[in-house]
Amino acid sequence: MLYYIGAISLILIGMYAVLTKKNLLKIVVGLSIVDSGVNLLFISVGYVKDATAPIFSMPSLTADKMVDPVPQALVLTAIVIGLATTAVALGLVIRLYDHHKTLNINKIRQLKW
Amino acid sequence: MEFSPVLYIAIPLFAAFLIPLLGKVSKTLVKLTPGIVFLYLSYGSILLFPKAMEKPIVQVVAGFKPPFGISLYYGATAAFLITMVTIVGFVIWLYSYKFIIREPIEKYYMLFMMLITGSTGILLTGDMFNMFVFLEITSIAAYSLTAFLRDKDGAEAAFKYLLIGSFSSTFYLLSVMIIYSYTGTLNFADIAGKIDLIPPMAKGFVLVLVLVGMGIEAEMFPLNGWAPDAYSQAPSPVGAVFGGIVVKAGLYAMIRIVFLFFKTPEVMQFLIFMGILTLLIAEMAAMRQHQIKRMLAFSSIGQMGLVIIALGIGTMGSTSAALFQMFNHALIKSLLFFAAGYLVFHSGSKQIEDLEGLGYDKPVTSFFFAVGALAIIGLPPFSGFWSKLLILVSVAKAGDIAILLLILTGSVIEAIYYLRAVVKLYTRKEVPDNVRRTPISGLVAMGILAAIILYVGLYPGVIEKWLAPAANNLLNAADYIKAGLF
Amino acid sequence: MSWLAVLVLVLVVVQIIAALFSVWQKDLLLAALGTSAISVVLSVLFYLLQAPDVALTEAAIGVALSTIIFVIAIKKTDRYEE
Amino acid sequence: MRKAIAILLLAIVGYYFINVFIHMPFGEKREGVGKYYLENTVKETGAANVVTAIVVSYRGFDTLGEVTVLFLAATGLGAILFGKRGEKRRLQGASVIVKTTSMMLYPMVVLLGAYVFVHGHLTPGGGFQGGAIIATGVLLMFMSYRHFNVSHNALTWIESLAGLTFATVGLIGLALGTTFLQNFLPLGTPNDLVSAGIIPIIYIAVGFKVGAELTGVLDNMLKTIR
Repeated sequence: MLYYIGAISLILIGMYAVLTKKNLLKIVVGLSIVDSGVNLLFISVGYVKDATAPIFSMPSLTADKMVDPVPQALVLTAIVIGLATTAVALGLVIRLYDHHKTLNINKIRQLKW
Repeated sequence: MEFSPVLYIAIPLFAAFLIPLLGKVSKTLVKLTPGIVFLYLSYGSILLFPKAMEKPIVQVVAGFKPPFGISLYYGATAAFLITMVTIVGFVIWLYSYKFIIREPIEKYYMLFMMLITGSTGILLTGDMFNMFVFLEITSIAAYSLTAFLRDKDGAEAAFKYLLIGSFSSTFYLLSVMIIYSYTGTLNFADIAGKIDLIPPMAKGFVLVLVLVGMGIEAEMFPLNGWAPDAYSQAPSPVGAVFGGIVVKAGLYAMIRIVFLFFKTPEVMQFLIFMGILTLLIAEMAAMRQHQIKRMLAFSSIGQMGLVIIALGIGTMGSTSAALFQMFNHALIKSLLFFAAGYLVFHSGSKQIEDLEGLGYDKPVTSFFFAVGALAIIGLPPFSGFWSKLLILVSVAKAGDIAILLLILTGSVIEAIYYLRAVVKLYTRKEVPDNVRRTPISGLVAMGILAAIILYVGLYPGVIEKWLAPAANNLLNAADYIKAGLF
Repeated sequence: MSWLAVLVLVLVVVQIIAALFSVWQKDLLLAALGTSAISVVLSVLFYLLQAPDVALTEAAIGVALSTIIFVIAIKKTDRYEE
Repeated sequence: MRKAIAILLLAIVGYYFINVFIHMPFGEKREGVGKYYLENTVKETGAANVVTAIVVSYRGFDTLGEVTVLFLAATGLGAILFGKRGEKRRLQGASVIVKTTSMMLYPMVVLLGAYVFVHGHLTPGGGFQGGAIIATGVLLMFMSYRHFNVSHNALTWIESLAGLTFATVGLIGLALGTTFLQNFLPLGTPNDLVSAGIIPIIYIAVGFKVGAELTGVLDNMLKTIR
């Protein structure tokens, strides 16, 4: 239960940063916090009490005493995708800084937001 | 080797991996590759299309039966839309051939190929998380293409798109998670059978998450803030990519999920309501635009609103009309973007005002623009006429006069601003001699589109006969479940 | 309450504090380090949730790479938020 | 004003979140595909690590997409930052101690990364983690040596060839008359290094590709002139 609360708080804090912050890099930081929160939430959904990791490294491990492997596989993918999005976002931030010499959203707005 | 639906995803991807190596040999090879890819995919469409119309082809990946492995569902609707994507993709490639002259050309085609991979993936996949992956591929390619010109506004539009797009994918991922946690499966058909395991509260939340997540890609009001900037700041062929491919894939994903999991009268009413809002607000906004590409972008949002209304009515007739409209819109909007791209290039300005007199200076390009404008308004003898007529008829049959009037209002506004632009184009005015010519590949691309638009307008039967199976496939959830789980 | 539950509680609280810190910190470099701290805690939490694969990924990608690209981006732009 | 709206919006979202998740069972066993994977992975794929089996085999298509996303990020960054590359780097290299340490650590880090992706089907970790570790090793060299350069040509070749390997392995399955990404190699004994059919091949390709792509991303960002 605690995990859920932690994860949801992370998501909300991240979204707050994205919605209110004026600094481009801060917004990207917010996005990555949201990502972390979603990943944590997903892994906690797959957790099973008193179970082991889903790896048959020893013969004594049995399938009915393992956590759900699917969320782990999905989160693995999601983490990598999050990194890709962050990288592209930062590239765009560098481009924007190059043009405007500032990271402040209010000073950048040429197009209507 | 038989042509299998997975090749729609694998071949463009293969090409994207191959292009950097080809780039070491020659630039011409790089430029030709996407064309070959599209020709091959069209050949595949010719083979598979009739089969899919009779019976959906379900293809497993990695040899595990669904729901354990990922399966691809190539049903009638997907076949219809993928054929559309191949046609539009091919002409966009043809147009880009001479239009994209800025380096890095290789990267442009790589991004383009991966965007095609992502869109066909969204259309084909039968797995909810897999759809997320393809959604991300499509969006990241779209962000990068938006900023391809590397100017101030392009980067800004791309960043804005990225922000909204990240929210979209986060929401979608959350919905996948909630669905998985209750049903224990990710396959669409399997979920649809177990959807009642989800308690009502969570189900409502999932619905909202999906509508918001996919509504952003499908340009539904009020989530379409990214569209006008992205369309107008990206290179013109990319504008056509958005209008013709990305948005259609997003809308298909949203409708597929809603029709499979949440098809209740209230949800359909809500879709109609959102569609009307999208249509009217976008058309009103388009009226006020001074930049031609922004006008086209808002018109595109409006058209999506029209499609959403038709889908929301949810009868057989209205759904097939909506699919027809999607097809027509993809072709016509691409034509308009192509023509507008060169008109902007020739006049050196994005403003509608500055188009004055170009109709005499650049007759062929302007003629194509006019054809597109008349077609999208819905005048005969162009294809847009039939789809709009079908939508109006189906709305009238559903007996909702208010919606009918609202759609007509939207269409009238649309007609006004398109005709205004066309009239501007043909206002006689001395323009300074312009030596720049529209290259032949661009003209051929526009010619192909115009020919298809006219041909379908004269013989709507060629498309119409495929609409019934496609609409049936979209509406009939029970068949989907049966085919998807075999 | 077992010691494990206490540990989880502490980690979650640390994580939330780190998140708040990176959101309100005016020095972007420190904010980036804050996200790195979130990832470290996250990686431990993944381990506690019996997901060693994900923990390893988060450690390699979240802690190291993503922080580094943030730092590079900060170096190429401004360090302080106005 | 903006803050007030944001807080209001988040309060609504948060309310729904909590309402949904308060009823979600935590730590309970669940029926579904997860159970099937746990019971059948070793039999069907020969991999001891179930997560790896899911990532590479059952949901191998996702992984292909994931690799594509990274490739896309590298390509997109290249396109966005094109023309901003320069050779202007830090004026001063790191101290001798740092340099020597990184020189000694570098091969070890790369080896560790290779170990992680070669053993992906047996132990925690795999192509993504291994590739990320290798990229960190390269970063170490970037940081300590002013003139350390990765060959762009080599990166392109590695990226493309690894991607083509993945796609080709998939297409071989199709060509043999089965399905895309179908295993066509013997499964071997679980927990052996050479086991689990095509999983190690794919994960090694992924490892190379991810390593090259992340290095490319770092290189692109580092060499951008301000």
